[in-house]
Amino acid sequence: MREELHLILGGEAGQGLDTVAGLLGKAVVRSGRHLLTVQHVMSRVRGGHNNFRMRLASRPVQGPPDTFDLLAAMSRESVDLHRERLADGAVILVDGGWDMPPEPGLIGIPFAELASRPVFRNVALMGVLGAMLGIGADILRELVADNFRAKGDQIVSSNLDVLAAAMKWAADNAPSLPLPGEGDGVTRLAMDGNQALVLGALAAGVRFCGYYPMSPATSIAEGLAQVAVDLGVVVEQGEDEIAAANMALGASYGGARSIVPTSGGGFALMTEAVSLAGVMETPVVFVVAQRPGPATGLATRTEQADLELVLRAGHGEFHRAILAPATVEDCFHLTHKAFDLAEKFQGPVFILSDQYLASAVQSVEPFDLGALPPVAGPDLSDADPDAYRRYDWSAPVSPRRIPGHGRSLVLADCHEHDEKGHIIEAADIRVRMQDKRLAKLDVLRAEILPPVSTGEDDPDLLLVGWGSSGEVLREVAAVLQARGVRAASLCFTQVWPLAPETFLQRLHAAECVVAVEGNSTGQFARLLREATGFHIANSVLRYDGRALTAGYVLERLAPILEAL
Amino acid sequence: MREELHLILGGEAGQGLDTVAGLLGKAVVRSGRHLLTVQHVMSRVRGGHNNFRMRLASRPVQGPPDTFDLLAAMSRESVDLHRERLADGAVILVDGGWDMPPEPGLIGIPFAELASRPVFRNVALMGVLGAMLGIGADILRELVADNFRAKGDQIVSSNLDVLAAAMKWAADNAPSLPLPGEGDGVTRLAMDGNQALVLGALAAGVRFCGYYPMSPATSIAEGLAQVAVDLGVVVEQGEDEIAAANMALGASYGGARSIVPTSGGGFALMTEAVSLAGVMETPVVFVVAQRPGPATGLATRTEQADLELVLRAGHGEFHRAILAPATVEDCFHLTHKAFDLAEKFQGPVFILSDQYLASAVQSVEPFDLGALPPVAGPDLSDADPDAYRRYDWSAPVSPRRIPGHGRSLVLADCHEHDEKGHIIEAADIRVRMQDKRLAKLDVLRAEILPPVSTGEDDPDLLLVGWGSSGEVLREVAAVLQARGVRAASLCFTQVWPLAPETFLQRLHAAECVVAVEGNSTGQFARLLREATGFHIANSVLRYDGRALTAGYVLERLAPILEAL
Amino acid sequence: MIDSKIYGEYVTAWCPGCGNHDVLLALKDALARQDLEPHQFALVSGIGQAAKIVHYVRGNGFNGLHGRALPPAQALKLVNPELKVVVESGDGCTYGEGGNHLLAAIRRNLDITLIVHNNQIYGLTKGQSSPTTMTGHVTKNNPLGVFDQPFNPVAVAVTMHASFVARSFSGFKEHAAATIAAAIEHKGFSLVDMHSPCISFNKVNTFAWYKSRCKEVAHDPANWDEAMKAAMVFGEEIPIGVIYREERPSKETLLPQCRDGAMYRRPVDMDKVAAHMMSYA
Amino acid sequence: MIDSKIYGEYVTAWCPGCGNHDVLLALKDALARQDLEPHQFALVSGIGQAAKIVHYVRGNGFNGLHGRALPPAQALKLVNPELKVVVESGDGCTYGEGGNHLLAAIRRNLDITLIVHNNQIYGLTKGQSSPTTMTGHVTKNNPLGVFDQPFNPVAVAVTMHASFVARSFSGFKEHAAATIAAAIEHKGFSLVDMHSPCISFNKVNTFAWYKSRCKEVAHDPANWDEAMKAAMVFGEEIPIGVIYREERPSKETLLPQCRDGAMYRRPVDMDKVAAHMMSYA
Ligand SMILES: Cc1ncc(C[n+]2csc(CCOP(=O)(O)OP(=O)(O)O)c2C)c(N)n1
Ligand SMILES: Cc1ncc(C[n+]2csc(CCOP(=O)(O)OP(=O)(O)O)c2C)c(N)n1
Ligand code: SF4
Ligand code: SF4
Ligand SMILES: [Mg+2]
Ligand SMILES: [Mg+2]
Repeated sequence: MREELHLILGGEAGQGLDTVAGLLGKAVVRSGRHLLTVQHVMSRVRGGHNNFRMRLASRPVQGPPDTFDLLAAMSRESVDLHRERLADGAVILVDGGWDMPPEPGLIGIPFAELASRPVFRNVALMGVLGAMLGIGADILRELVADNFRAKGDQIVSSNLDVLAAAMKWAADNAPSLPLPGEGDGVTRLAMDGNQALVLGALAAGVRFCGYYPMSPATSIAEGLAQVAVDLGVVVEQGEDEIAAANMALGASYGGARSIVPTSGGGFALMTEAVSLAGVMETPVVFVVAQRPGPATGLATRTEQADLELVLRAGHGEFHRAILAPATVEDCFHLTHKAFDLAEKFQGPVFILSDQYLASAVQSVEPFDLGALPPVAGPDLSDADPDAYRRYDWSAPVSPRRIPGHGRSLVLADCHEHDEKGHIIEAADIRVRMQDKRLAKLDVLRAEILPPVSTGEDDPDLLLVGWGSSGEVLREVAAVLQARGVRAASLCFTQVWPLAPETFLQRLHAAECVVAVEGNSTGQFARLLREATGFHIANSVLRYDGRALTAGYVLERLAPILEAL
Repeated sequence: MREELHLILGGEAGQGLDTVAGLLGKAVVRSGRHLLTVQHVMSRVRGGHNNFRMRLASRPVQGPPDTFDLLAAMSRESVDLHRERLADGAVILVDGGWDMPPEPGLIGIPFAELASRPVFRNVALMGVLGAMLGIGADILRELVADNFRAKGDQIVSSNLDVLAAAMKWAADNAPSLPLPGEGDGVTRLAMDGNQALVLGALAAGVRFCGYYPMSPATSIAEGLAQVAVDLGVVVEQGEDEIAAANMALGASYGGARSIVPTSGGGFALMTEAVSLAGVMETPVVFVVAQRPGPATGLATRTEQADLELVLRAGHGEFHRAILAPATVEDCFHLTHKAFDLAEKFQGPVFILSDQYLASAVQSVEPFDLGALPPVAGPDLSDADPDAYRRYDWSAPVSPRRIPGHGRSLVLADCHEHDEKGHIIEAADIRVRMQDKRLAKLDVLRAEILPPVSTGEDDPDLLLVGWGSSGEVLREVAAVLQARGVRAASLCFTQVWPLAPETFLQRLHAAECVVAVEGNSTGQFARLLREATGFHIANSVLRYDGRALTAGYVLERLAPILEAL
Repeated sequence: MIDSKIYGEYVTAWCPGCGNHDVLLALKDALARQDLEPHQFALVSGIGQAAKIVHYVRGNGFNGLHGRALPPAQALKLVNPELKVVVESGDGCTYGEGGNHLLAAIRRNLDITLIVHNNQIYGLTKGQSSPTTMTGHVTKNNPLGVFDQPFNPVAVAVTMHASFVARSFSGFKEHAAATIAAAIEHKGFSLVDMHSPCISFNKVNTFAWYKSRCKEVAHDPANWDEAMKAAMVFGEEIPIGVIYREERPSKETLLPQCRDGAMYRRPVDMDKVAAHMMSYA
Repeated sequence: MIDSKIYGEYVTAWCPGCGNHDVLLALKDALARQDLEPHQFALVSGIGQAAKIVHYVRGNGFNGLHGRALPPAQALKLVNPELKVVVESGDGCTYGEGGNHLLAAIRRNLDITLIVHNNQIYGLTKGQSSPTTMTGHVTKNNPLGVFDQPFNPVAVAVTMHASFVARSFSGFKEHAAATIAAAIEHKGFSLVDMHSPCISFNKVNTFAWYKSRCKEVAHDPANWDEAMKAAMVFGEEIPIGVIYREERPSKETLLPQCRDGAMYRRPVDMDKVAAHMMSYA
């Protein structure tokens, strides 16, 4: 029996494919299987061509799939667009009403019959797919009912009727493509990277979110907005990104843990505020969900090309930490950690995600909230308020009190300042204060996440990646190992600061090192060279707006492997 | 006879010391001597303490002076502040009305007598200094008359009277400190870096300046505004820096050579527009006159800490060039070149200056305007307008036509686009267009300015610097050579892209390499390592807001020299 | 009058039924009425559904950043006063991210036209509230409804003595075209606040909602008091038409250096550069 | 009433004679009238001469970026509604670089006070024109005089139904203090456009210039029409006083999550987080 099943659902924006993919994904997870759904959508609301790629498996899944066992095409264009991605013997589901020459595997769904109105088509498709996959009818019914509950009983029952009819039709007319494995009965969540990130922020006690809508970060703010009252978060849409970032600093000054989700173009506008966080020594968590640039680029696609921007944003010199989640789970844990780090060293911490990860739905086990480490907070004492100095330089990190909490007066300043926070111009105070701020690097250094490695210590081929390319690298390394290549992977989920002692030896020990990145110039490889002197001469880069996949990487590795 | 004379004029903001330093500098230059005047001012309009440091010489001068032969103190504070900087036997000019214990070299000027009103004091001081330096009375008279002409004959003649009385007093009562050398009769200009930059822009045919005031860049826009009508330049103050930068891109789209002067904090806000220039392939020249950060930092001081910001500003990936003038002459020539480069490769070119250089007045010979190379311009043909494609990818640089010039239609776009400039989402077009843009690097590579070197090819000590630290390095190397050290210097006036073949060998050939930079983390050394792998282990850094000087560098080199 | 076919026919990425289709038609119609050939004007936009319009009109175009359509448009006009410059973008782009530029553009008063596709929502990003979203409107990002007061661009523009201020509705095709044409014809900064329904994300301010409320104004647009009165009305009734008009010279006619036409044609006067240089001797 | 000495005495970096000294006195006086102890309020500012005021008052302070005083101030109020938040900055900072934030702040209507030291010039950067510089005023950057129309913040704020709008003049010390006190007392967003002469760089709008023009208004500030009329006047006469006032709940009183006081004191409710997490099962 197969261990995996890959589906691709294609069609126009506005046809509700996102709903089908979402509900079906949930159904798969409730059936005890593992899931990864990758979203490929255009920057439009109706029409065009979108697709959702689902990887269903009996064990945890890694990166996005390359070939598919089933294509569900809701638009004719979809058939031609994805034909070349289909595995041998794949099933192609189309609208039975289309005039298409018959071919093996091609099955026409009688939408005209099953769905009396076009809006019912997506539930009909869900019924067909659910039945083919052998998903329990109760699971499907419950999901459909929940989904339409808010629209009233009438709508729920019509949809359930459509679902039932479609399942029945499929049982009689469509081939069975059973879900891999047995279903392990474990409760899992189906969530995308942004949802996990929101959860991590909530678990860390986020209290303020300043944002301005921008794909693919918008769903972070919207996710927080949905629970804002219940969980006590102020989610404020700025008039622009500058407002959003400066608001977050004001909120943080007021003691509220603050987050600022955005994408490259929006983040560009926050550059000055990043510098303000640096000199004010104010904790703040920025999320930069990358998409392809320059400028507006490909608004709904993915890329990993803002590393250098995020690393250098802000005038003048100060420290920062950059975390780059590789998985949906990382999105949760690293966000939680980001708040702790930001407070501990009192400055900006960045989560560098991307459109792929932001919208990739993965099956994850519920997080053990009770086991989370505590998150550092401000100094809520009020001892000797007259002697309080916000920028006390007796240690690199000064106690951060909160205005209005007690009688200590808190002066946060954007100029070079003395310990009290007052403007100064004296050369000696400047140097001492800058040295104090730079010394905070030690706080960050003490907590650096080492890269995650797989494979042997002295491999013939070492694949180096960061952020969302991590899972793909691990998968590629495993595939190559299975082929007998001594391959290994090294994936960074913290890209700044780096701790060379945790990885440099591995780089040197490998016969051949290849950097794999979702950008066109190899930014992380450059950064590694700057930080360590180690020059990674080979690279596999992707910058067409689509996520790295194992197939893509393997194809480009072929010449390198041959030369090994 | 001495080859150099160093003066320091200190006092409060609002006392007119800038006028004295400016006029005196002009007088020195008109007397056929060389000059460097360095400005140290506070961020305030009245009060506080400012000073101007003047280096007068019989041959071209290099960096700022360390010790002084004369202090003219217009406030009491000034005497104490600068006493430690005085050379043996230095003269101290003070107000004769102050109650001060006599000391050798201390001379009280009877301001109460010489200047009937406080406003006349600066002219009185000028008269005293002029007389002591032996500057011709006619030169001084002409300068004073010119300076006050706009205020009417009455004011001119009162000031001339003050001047004459002060000169007479000085001839009788003050020691003589004659200007070094003889005066070579050569006509020279006394201009600061920003003035030279403006001149370079004008010579290149600048037509639009978008700006928002920010020290130390404001005087560029103001300088252009003064000649705007006469020379045909639109100088538009933006409502903010974002407007300024985006305006410049609109103007450039319209065919006007455009410049955007700002400083780090203002530039931070332009980050998104930089990216737009990248994807739109629109020429634009940014001037980033650095000052110490983070955030507001030290608003009127100097630093070289925005290199990495400027290098990485903008989301997504695209190329840029960064020129870093070392001297006032460089400000002229590199600005002229920047316009040519920007047009040739169609993208953003940066001039990375700083407060020191922006306001340092130097004596320079008039530029040979006739000998300037031509500046590239847009494609002013209109051949086959229907076939015109703004982003024709048959070559990395596409012909850039101008809207309204002929019938060719010009579509400039911020998304990923096709050759016509229309939005696309197709992976293959994206890749091809990104490759086209990246290929423009060759255009930049063909014109890289190699670093300027002094000294032997295999020195014991190689000092590496960039931008305004260049002159200081050359001076330090010369001093060390005179002391018998095999010292050399390597100064980069273009910091991106780099051509390692023009300098890497020199780095390897040196016994000991020391990076000298005006920042706290050694940004350029880091960049060199990224680009070449070469690690400069030693550095002399300055980040107290003051310009590097030979004395500062020599002092910090001492332990390194001992270890040589 | 030119045949508006000259401006091309493009496949758009807009939803069928979106008001933007009507604005596009109205724009082409207005350009044709003004006898503007494609090379004689430039369309400048930001980012949003509305802003895509630049890609659907044959002509010169500059599709810039979200919120930043006005700055490049103004500079373009300054360096080439001969070009007609029309700016078009959404309410979020113009009144949200770009609010500061609108204020400055009104004050500058260059001879350019700004058409705002005001659907009272962020369309392209799928339904967040914009500055013109009405109080109480429940959106994805405002589950309790919007608390902030809506921005009234027409009233602010009239207050600031913008030189031409109009409101229109895309559903009234002739009104929309005529209003845009009048704005383009007007010498000075002209604002057309063009209500154009987003059928996908704004279920409050629909086609029918606007249709039943929009009524042509009757006052003399030169009368500021009357204009202000009409400008402040927005709700159960929505006055449309030219709300305010004031004739005064536009900035590019006042700047001496802009009087010689397009700047890019101007050679460098090296003698003057030399004279300037020698002033430092 | 508290003794205003509690707010300290600092050496300022302002020019002797600058209007800012008077605004500082008025502010301290107003804070004292409101019985606000230093730890009970936070002063928030941007960058400019005016903005330095944060360094001259004993109290909590946040001295942020040029143009960006309002965003942090509003967020601070949202996360701690118990704190009095007073924003203070210059005309360039607030109406120039920060123009967009002003529009949004008026629409948000949080209970904060904004005092703009309006000297109609960029003081700290030595004399460039600001949005309120009058047409024709010759400045270093406008050798032919300013062409753009000046921004009238009071009129725009009234148009937008800002909840409290006042104009004052630093030279009238009692007026200035009383106006600031009234603004702080008002529940909702309050704007005080405080004319405060720059003696070094604005030789047009001098102390005497304002003094001879500023006249207390007589209308009922609840009357929008009257308010608008007074707001539009600026020139030979300058109406000062509370121009407009409208009572309505401020945003932080409307948001349910802001009703439990300062957010930093709120512990994480892990059960609710867990419940949210399990909604993805
Ligand atoms: C700097 C920046 N911030 C945010 C975005 C994301 N974004 C694109 S369009 C848009 C809103 C569009 O709303 P509107 O201007 O009203 O246009 P509409 O789509 O409604 O026509 C936003 C927020 C962006 N592209 N750039
Ligand atoms: C982003 C940014 N742009 C520009 C500046 C430079 N700058 C400092 S203060 C100022 C103008 C101040 O004018 P205003 O706000 O009216 O204050 P005033 O000094 O007149 O009180 C400017 C442009 C800056 N600090 N930051
Ligand atoms: S989402 Fe709204 S604004 Fe965008 S195209 Fe569709 S209907 Fe028009
Ligand atoms: S320059 Fe003007 S605003 Fe600044 S302190 Fe002096 S008088 Fe006041
Ligand atoms: Mg909109
Ligand atoms: Mg001002």
